Amino acid sequence: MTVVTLNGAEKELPEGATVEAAVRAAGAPEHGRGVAVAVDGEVLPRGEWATTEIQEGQKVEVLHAVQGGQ
Amino acid sequence: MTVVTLNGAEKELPEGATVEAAVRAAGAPEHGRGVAVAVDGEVLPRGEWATTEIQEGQKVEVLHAVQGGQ
Amino acid sequence: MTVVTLNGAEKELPEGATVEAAVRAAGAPEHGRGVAVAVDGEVLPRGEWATTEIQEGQKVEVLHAVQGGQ
Amino acid sequence: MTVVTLNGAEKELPEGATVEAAVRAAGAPEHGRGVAVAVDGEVLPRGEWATTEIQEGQKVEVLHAVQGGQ
Amino acid sequence: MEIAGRTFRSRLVLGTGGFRNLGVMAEAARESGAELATVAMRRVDPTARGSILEVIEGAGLEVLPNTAGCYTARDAVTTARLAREALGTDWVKLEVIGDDHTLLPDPAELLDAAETLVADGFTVLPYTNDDPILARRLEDVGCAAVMPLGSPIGSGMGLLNTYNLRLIVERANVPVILDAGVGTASDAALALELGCDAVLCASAISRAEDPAGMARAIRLGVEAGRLAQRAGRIPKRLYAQASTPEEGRAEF
Amino acid sequence: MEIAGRTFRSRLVLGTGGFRNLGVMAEAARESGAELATVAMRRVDPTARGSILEVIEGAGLEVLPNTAGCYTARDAVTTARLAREALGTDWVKLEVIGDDHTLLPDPAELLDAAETLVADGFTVLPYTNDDPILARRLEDVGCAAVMPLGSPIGSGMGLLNTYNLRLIVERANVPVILDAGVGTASDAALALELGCDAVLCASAISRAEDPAGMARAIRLGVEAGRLAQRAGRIPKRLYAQASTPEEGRAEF
Amino acid sequence: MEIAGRTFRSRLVLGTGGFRNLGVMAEAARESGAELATVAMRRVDPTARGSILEVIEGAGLEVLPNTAGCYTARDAVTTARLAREALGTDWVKLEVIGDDHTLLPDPAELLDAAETLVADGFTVLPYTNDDPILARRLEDVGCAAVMPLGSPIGSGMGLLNTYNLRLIVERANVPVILDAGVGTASDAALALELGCDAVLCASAISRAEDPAGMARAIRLGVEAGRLAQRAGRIPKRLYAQASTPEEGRAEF
Amino acid sequence: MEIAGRTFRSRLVLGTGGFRNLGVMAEAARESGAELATVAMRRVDPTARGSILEVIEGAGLEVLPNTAGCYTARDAVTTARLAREALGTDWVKLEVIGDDHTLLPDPAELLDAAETLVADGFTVLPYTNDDPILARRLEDVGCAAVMPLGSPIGSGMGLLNTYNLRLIVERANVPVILDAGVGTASDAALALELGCDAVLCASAISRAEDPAGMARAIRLGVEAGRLAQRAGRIPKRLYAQASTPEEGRAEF
Repeated sequence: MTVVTLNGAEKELPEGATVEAAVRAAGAPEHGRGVAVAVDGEVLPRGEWATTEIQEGQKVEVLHAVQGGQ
Repeated sequence: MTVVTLNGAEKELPEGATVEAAVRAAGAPEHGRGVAVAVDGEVLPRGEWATTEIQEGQKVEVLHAVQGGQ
Repeated sequence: MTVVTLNGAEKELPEGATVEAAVRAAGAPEHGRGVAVAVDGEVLPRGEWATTEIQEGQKVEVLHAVQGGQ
Repeated sequence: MTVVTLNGAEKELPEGATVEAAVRAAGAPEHGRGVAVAVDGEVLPRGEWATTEIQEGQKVEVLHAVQGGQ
Repeated sequence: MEIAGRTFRSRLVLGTGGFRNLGVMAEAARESGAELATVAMRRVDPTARGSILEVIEGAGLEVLPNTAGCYTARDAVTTARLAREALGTDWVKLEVIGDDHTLLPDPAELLDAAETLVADGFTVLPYTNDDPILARRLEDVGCAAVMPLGSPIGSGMGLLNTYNLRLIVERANVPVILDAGVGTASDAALALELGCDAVLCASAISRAEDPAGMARAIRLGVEAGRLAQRAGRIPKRLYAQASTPEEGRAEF
Repeated sequence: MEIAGRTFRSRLVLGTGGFRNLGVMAEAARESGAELATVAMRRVDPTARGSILEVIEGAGLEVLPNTAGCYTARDAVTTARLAREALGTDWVKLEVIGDDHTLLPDPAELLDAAETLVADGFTVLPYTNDDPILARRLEDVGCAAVMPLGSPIGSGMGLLNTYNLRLIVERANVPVILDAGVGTASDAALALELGCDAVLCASAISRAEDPAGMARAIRLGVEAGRLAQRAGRIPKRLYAQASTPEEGRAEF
Repeated sequence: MEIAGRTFRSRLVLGTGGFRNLGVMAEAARESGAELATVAMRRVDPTARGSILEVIEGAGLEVLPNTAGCYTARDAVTTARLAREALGTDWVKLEVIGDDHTLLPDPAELLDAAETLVADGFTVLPYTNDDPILARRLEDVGCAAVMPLGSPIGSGMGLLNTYNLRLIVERANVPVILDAGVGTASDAALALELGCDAVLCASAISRAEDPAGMARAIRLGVEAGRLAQRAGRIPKRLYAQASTPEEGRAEF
Repeated sequence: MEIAGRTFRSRLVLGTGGFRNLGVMAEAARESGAELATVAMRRVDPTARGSILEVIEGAGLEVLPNTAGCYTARDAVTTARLAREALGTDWVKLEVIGDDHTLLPDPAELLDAAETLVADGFTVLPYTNDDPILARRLEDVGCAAVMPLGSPIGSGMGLLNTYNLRLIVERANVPVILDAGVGTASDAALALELGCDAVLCASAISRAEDPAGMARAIRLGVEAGRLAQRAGRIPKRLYAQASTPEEGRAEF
């Protein structure tokens, strides 16, 4: 298992899980429109989600747009 | 002749002139719409213009509406 | 007895009581400095207190200076 | 001769002139109280004026306190 | 808005003073959406061209005579009666001025004239200062509305004492029409937000570089202020209030 | 109004914070006439129902992401890049807050983040304080507009320092959008009268008793203020100026 | 300052309302440096302890009776006459209140009472609103000074309409004493800077946490404002003016 | 008042810019009661007569050098070091100006210069704008006080944004000295009432018609404001509060 910090919480993912899996695990809508991901503070383009494996201990932030502002 | 103060100026009118004559002399438009007359500080209803003779020395004010105000 | 309204309250005074008596009855300090009297809305000069009899039903106001104002 | 920029103006000083000479040349009061010097943007402590030779082309600023401020 | 039983769609009253000419006035009148336009009474001028009445009525507004230029109750009453005779209306915007430097109203003369005209059957709309007590007295003698000033006529200084205006609005049982002092659209909006029922503007429109444009601006300002007053504004707070949720903030 | 080469008909930008629900927001959005609506970036919430993007776009507005909640240039830059990735826009309303009590911007961090994002190809609209020097520096580093505050976010205190705002407007070569502090329609009108090109409102609308009504009120206030600014208001005068001719006054 | 031919060194008049007790009042009276202290007339209270007259005179001040609590000219006139009889002074601070909610003066009743009392030989100091016309009328009927308000009695809101106060000062030929509304020292200083000749304070001092301290503060504020008014302040400028010479700047 | 461990009796700091001559300055300095007077650093002027240092010290004040005229952190730091060398003090009033039109401070350069000078052992008193965040940052880097402006240097517009000044005072752990904008005594009093620890004045005194008189006026204003701040002013109330008892009113 790979343990990562997903949106601030410890999360176990299967060995070799991709960022795409992490996005799903975070509960993002299927089509995933309006969602973006940062791994260890770096933005990961959607095109690379499916091909990028998550490493043990990485910090994954899966964000989307909400009401807010100003 | 009858001498009156018409709109602030001395004016000679023929003996027995009526208020109507004074109004015309003041230069009010024929139909006289929007015009009113005060004789010695009292309003004279239009209906009485034709039948009211002006007396020597009376103060006649012939007013109409102009741009103004507030 | 003479019944008067003294500072807003019914008050019985002996027949022929003077304004001076009323002032005392109202509780004004002896020497009475800083006190003034109105009988039925008219100011009564101090000099006349002793010689003025109170009449039945009169309204007597005995005032003095207090903290106040502006 | 050594040519320097003294308080913004070209100035010729004798070969080997010291900063002290430059200060005098700038017109600072004898005792020189309340005066300070920067050579090429660096403050030169008073103690070193007498022993520091000016080099060709240096920018010497001799300042003192004036009315001002805020 | 209802005044003396009559309903008005517009909350802007147009003062006709200060326009360069009747053409400019007509255009501004149309842009303002106003239903009433003030006129003053002056001596007939034989040389005058064009009838202000036709222009005002042609633009679809009604005439509201005033007593501008009167310094005593007596003159104001006579002027109102002449206006009624000349224009066939018993509505009058009552002005009794205290001095020609500030054009501020004379409280005692104003109250006196208002009482006389009400007794004489007039619908009286008095131009008054921002004193809540005087406003109350004017209502007590039967005025159909009160017209407090924001600042002196033609000064364009806006609303100098919003506190007094609030008090007047709070206690009035007749419409409150802000009269005098409005300089621009935000002043008019503010007046309505304070609870005034309407605004009267003359110089702000007539002396603007573009009177028709300013007429439209103030018309919108009045509508904006009225809507805002009814929509229930947020309270003023000394400190900030986040409009974005803290929850769900990322940690990179 | 033109920002970064794009033309907008509306001079009101809607902040989406504080609405009770998306339905109320949608109605207010329509009434506001705005073309842009801000959104914040937060962690995906599996339980959330309804998509704000669909609601905003359904109401005919475009999404403008902000960096609300960021306290450092670094966080703001990362958030802006995530928003670009998520929403496919390189426009960002940049917020870098100095403290959570006043939500006032941190000048140095803001300037730093703006410079980085401009270099990274963003169209940067920074939320700034009312300091004319900082506004100038933000323009110098390439911001597409400056968004000074009138008063703190959500305070509804209106425009506290119109002098500084005038200075900012006077010297800006990019649009000036008043951001934060507007409490009601007259505040918005005043901002435009001062020369601001537009206004952004969130709490004033979203937290009003009737958000849709206030949205319409502020929309009209913005239009009124803009028209007034162009119509050339009268100068303020210390003394009254008669709007009625002295000449022709009667003597009774 | 001269009122009705009498010269005063102090430009602060003390209102005695609101003090916790006579001891606190006496201390504040001394700190204030005032020469006059108001008193009201009320029914004799047999239970009352301590004589306010002795306390005021003991502190070296003179008593100035007022007509506080009167709502009609008639009551005010009778009260003034009783005060004259009781205290042996024909000076009176005239108050005729229009309503007990705002305690604002009733213009018509006030003017009427002033006229009667002047005719009866009183030296009349009327508490009035900030209407320049009414102030002028009060002077015309023979008042020895006018006492306009800054804001309602006890409100501590300061000077709400400095424009009107300026007008009053500009045209008055009798002393102008700001009465009511002062909340703190800067309000008093501002009143004198506007050209008022003096200030009357009651609540600002009597209800402060430390009445004696505030009495001293307001006394200094009055002196500061008077000195500033005479020293000729700099004009307000829209732009900065360097206070340091450009000339002689170094280039490093 | 204590700054960097030194105690001052006076809460007024004198700026020496703008005086007609040293004699006028000396008289004003004595009347002001100030203990510190600013000086600027400029190129030696051989033609200059009279030594400002002797005049300031002769009047019993100490010299506080400033960095007036500097537009970059680098120039300000060099100027401060020259002042230390010339005057033997490591205190400096730090000014880094953003533009010569408003003379407003440049936030980033100011913060940078402050940090450098603190590290170099200076006691730094920075002239800053009224931004609470920048004031906090300046305190964080070790400034001994913060000197926010009320309005631009020499403008005499007083305190434009009392809200921001309150915030600065509320959160500062070092003395807050209001710098720039004071035009007259009431401005100074207000600054102290808001909680500022002191005020710096130059133009308000030096350019007044009577500088010595204004120096005394502002000195008293400062004392008045400080006393008032400590005496606990009454709260502002929307409605009047009678200062006279209802009880015991007569009925005639």
